[in-house]
Amino acid sequence: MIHWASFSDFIAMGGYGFYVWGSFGMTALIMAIEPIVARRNRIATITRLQRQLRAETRNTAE
Amino acid sequence: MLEADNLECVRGDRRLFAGLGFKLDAGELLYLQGKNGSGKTSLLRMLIGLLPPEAGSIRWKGEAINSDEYRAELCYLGHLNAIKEELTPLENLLAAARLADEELSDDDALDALEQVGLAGREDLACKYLSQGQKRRVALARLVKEKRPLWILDEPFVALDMAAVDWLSGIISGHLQRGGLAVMTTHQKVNIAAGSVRELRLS
Amino acid sequence: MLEADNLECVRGDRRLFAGLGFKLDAGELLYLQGKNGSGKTSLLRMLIGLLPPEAGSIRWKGEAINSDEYRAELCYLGHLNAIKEELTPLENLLAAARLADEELSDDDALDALEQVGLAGREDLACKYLSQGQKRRVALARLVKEKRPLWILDEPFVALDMAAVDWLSGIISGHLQRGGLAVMTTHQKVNIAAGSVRELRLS
Amino acid sequence: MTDRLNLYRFASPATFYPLAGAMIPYFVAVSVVFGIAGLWLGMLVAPTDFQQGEGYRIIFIHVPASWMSMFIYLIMAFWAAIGLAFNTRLSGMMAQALAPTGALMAFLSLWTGALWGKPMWGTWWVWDARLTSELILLFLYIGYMALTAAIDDARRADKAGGLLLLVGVVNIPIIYFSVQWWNTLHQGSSVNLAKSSMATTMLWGMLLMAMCFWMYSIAMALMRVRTIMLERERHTDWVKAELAHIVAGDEK
Amino acid sequence: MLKIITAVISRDLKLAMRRQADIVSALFFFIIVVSLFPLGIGPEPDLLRKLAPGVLWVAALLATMLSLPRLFADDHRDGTLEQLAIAPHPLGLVVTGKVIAHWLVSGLPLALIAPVLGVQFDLSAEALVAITLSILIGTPALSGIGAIGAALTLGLRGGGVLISLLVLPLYIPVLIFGAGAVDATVTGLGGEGHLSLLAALTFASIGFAPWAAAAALKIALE
Amino acid sequence: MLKIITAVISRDLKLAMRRQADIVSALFFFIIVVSLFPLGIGPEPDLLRKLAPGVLWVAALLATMLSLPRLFADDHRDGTLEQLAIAPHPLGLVVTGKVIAHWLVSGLPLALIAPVLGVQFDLSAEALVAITLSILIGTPALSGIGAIGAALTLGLRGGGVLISLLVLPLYIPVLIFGAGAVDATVTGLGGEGHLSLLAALTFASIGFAPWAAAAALKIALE
Ligand code: HEM
Ligand SMILES: Nc1ncnc2c1ncn2[C@@H]1O[C@H](COP(=O)(O)OP(=O)(O)OP(=O)(O)O)[C@@H](O)[C@H]1O
Ligand SMILES: Nc1ncnc2c1ncn2[C@@H]1O[C@H](COP(=O)(O)OP(=O)(O)OP(=O)(O)O)[C@@H](O)[C@H]1O
Ligand SMILES: [Mg+2]
Ligand SMILES: [Mg+2]
Repeated sequence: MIHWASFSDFIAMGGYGFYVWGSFGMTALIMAIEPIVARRNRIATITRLQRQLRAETRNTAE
Repeated sequence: MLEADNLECVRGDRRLFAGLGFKLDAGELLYLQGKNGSGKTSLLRMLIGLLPPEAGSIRWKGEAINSDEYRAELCYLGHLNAIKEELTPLENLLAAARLADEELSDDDALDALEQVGLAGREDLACKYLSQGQKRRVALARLVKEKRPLWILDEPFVALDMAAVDWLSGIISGHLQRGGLAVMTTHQKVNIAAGSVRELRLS
Repeated sequence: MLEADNLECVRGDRRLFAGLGFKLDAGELLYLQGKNGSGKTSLLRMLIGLLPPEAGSIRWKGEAINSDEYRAELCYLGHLNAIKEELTPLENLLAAARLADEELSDDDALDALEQVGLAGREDLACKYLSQGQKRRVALARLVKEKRPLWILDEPFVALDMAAVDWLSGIISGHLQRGGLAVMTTHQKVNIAAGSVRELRLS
Repeated sequence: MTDRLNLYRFASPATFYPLAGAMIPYFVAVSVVFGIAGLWLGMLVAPTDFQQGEGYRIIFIHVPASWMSMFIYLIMAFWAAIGLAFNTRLSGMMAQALAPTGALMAFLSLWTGALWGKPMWGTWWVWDARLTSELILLFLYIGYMALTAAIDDARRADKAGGLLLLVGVVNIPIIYFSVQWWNTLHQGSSVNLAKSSMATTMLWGMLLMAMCFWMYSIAMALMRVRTIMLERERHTDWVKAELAHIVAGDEK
Repeated sequence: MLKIITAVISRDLKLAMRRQADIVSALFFFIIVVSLFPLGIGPEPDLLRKLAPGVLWVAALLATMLSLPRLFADDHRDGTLEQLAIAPHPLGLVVTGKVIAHWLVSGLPLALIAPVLGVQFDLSAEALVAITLSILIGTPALSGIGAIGAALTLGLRGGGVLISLLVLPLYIPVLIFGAGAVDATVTGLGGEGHLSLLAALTFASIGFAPWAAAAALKIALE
Repeated sequence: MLKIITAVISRDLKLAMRRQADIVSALFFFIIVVSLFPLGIGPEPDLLRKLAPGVLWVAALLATMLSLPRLFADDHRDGTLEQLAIAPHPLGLVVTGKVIAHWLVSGLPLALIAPVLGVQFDLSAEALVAITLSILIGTPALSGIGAIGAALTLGLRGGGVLISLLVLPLYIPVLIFGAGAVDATVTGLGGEGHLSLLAALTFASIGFAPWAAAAALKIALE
């Protein structure tokens, strides 16, 4: 059922390896980086908001 | 210290004043009066060296005013606030000091902002401030200002009464420390100074 | 005539005021007070319909204010002068009237300019006018203004004393003819009005 | 009546926030499953294309990315219309949360297309109808993001951005049809769905990958919208409560 | 209704006359950009003839675009826009007036000078007619669409460049039909189809854009 | 001396970061203009390859020019420029700082993206290197010369378009050498000669232009 004879055939992609893996590589890269960036952004936002909240409560307590 | 002789100002077709002269010494305030359009702003711009007078001369400590030494002793505040809308009040103060080649520590700057009543707004971009608050940011420069000659064009505009009182105090303090000030305003304010000279343009 | 109920204003992070209400009838002046940044300008912009209130409602003669009828009875003067620097005072007045869909004859316009003390400067481009003279051009609109509701944001800024008195008189006259006015200012002025309501924001 | 209430309830950030949080893992999981299945079919099982050799396998990301890039823009325009018409807070946040993913999809479509074009057409890029309209789409995304980033007030940013999206969406069919007059090199025919040349395994691989991209986009948008919600609603009690108990970095 | 539009047009034209620079400069920008190309590309007449429609159209587009940031900015800065927004008539009418005035100042002169520039590129007489006609018909759409971009970016610093980011993608159909009309005429296919599509775009955007721009202005003024 | 220059640079860069739009937009303007040409001209690769250097250079020139009006305008409008002019150091130093900051924000990014755009025009690898190098070396001259134009038109309404009128003629040598360097490389004549002339232009204008601009600013402030 598997179409490829060997692993190196699979990597070579019938001579189109550069183009095919270039495409898949970039896609994998983006789909890996995008969530990481989104998550970092979220963490940064949360810490900033928490700091602001703390500062606010301190101010009103005064 | 600051002397002007026989100044003449022509703007467009109009001769605004001519033969104007005065002398200002340490601790003195020159209070420029005159109705709208009488040439107060024009005179101040001559004093800071941006508008060459049609005739006459201006001297600081006996020397002509087109020198870096004069500019190093001069602090000018115009109709415009000279603050950047994108920067916060704190950043504005620090940048202004660096560009004027002065030392200003973060603490001093924060302290100045607190004095002008902007505590809690140090980190808000200036574009979100009200008219009067923007003016206060500009005025915060004066709090730590050590230079002897202040030239202030309608500094009280847009300020509320508390701020007017505060600024009057600041100017008085500067004069008492032996500074000089030239000022215009249409409002009535009390400034305690060794001697107040009035000059009326008409 | 002009009623506000339970108004709330939020700018950026800050709730400037909430639950604010007032009622103003013919011949009455509402004098808004408050220190710098207390929300006076914001409230005025709500009244002219440019800033939607966070909560609450504003009504004119019992109707909501987002109608052309309301705007036809409203005259607003903001921090900014709304004059074109390239046009002369006369052209500015005439253009403003046309754009507001009002009739104003050349003679009336010239007369208004004379009243604000700009006689002889009708034909000078506004960019050559002084700070106070520019303000006077903006104020000249009020001389022939027939619309019942005036909303004025710090109209006295940059004016000399004579002009302050003159403007106070104009506002008094408007109120005596049964007009309404909402005004902010940090200066002390005398306005003769049937009744002056004060509203202090803090 | 109850329907209406429900809708409003879910359109309110306070209820949508936890809902979104709960759904993200499912979308991620489904996306991974579809992705593995699609890749298995497309990369391992599907036969060689008789015209393009193995190079055609780029199709398994090129086409899903292209579809998603267009689809996401339409969804954003839809949210913009809702937001401008009913003044709902959620719509603006959704549009902003979707934009970066949409832009990345457009970029991926261009990138993979370029990598495909080099072996097939002998050039990275031609100025052809499809390609050009995809490029314009990328610009529209970037314009939207630049505009909303330039306006500090969130509500104003939403309204202005929404207006831009609606104007832009009018532009999309115009672009699409205007370029029909052009000679076009980008032939849908080389691997045509209707023709028998496309093996069913290829077709299924492509559809599975499209589902994978779709679910991925939803998961990303939900992730981002949650952050935006916290930021925008920071003065409400529910955010304060939320902030009080989450620890940045290791929330569930 | 017409009264307001003409009031706006006459005021804006008067301002443009007063500034002088305005009219002359958009035109000279167009002339200079068109003339730069032969410098950057080299003088081969065949090449240039092929380029001409594209270069002229891109230059027209850029010249129109350059004057966009000031479409509302001046009125915004000095408070006039506020006054217009609270005047007792729809803001869309005012914007219609401003769009027309903008076209009269920045679009019309381009169409008039285009044939002269076309000669520099060695174009045939009928190509010259086609290019003039297409610029004449197409530029109002540029002004209309541009007004939306100008309104959206109003008051944002960096607006001048942001505006091009928003507006250029929307200009592309106009560019394609405009340059296409000339190309079709030159190759003998007849440019009428392109021109009527261009006219449709212009009508649609003159009718619709001012209202979108007015909505954007209201947002900017909040 | 260096202290003032770095103070100006760091402030201007901070402002650019704060506005965000600034950096990204000049870049995208460049990208969009470059992409417009094939739309107006048609998709033939041979034709496009010939055009590429000219189009890229004209676009770089326009992108730099578009951000010029704001070089001093913001500082002028809010009164900062007045303060800088009466500070106790030469205004020329301040302008030098502003020119450098302007290049960092609007010139450098263009050089970095140029190769990618070159690929769209199907350029060879060495042509790509040549175009990147020439834009990298040439754009500082554009910023320097542009500063003079920006200073001369400061405070004049209609400045945005007037500026291009003043500045474009002065940009022409840069354009010719810049595009020429690429052409020479492509045709195998070697672009070094052009590039070193370009470098000379850049040094001259970075050294000289700020002082001319400072003088113009003094006049504008009177
Ligand atoms: C940068 C270059 C390219 C871009 C921007 C691009 C863009 C697109 C877009 C937007 C679609 C979806 C259109 C639709 O479904 O109607 C698409 C589909 C497709 N593209 Fe590309 N493409 C590029 C290059 C290529 C190349 C080089 C090939 C193959 C030689 C190719 C083959 C296909 C195929 C087969 C489809 C599916 C068509 C269909 O669904 O009927 N593309 N592309
Ligand atoms: N767009 C905005 N975003 C955030 N905050 C804002 C915005 N506009 C105004 N503010 C804030 O709202 C407050 C009120 O501003 P407003 O201009 O109404 O004050 P004001 O009472 O008119 O003051 P002044 O007497 O100085 O004119 C200020 O503290 C200001 O910082
Ligand atoms: N560049 C110029 N060209 C022609 N006339 C000018 C120019 N600048 C100013 N003027 C004129 O000079 C006069 C004085 O202006 P100036 O700004 O000095 O007045 P001022 O005393 O500061 O007034 P205000 O109290 O209103 O601020 C005004 O009548 C104005 O019309
Ligand atoms: Mg003055
Ligand atoms: Mg106010």
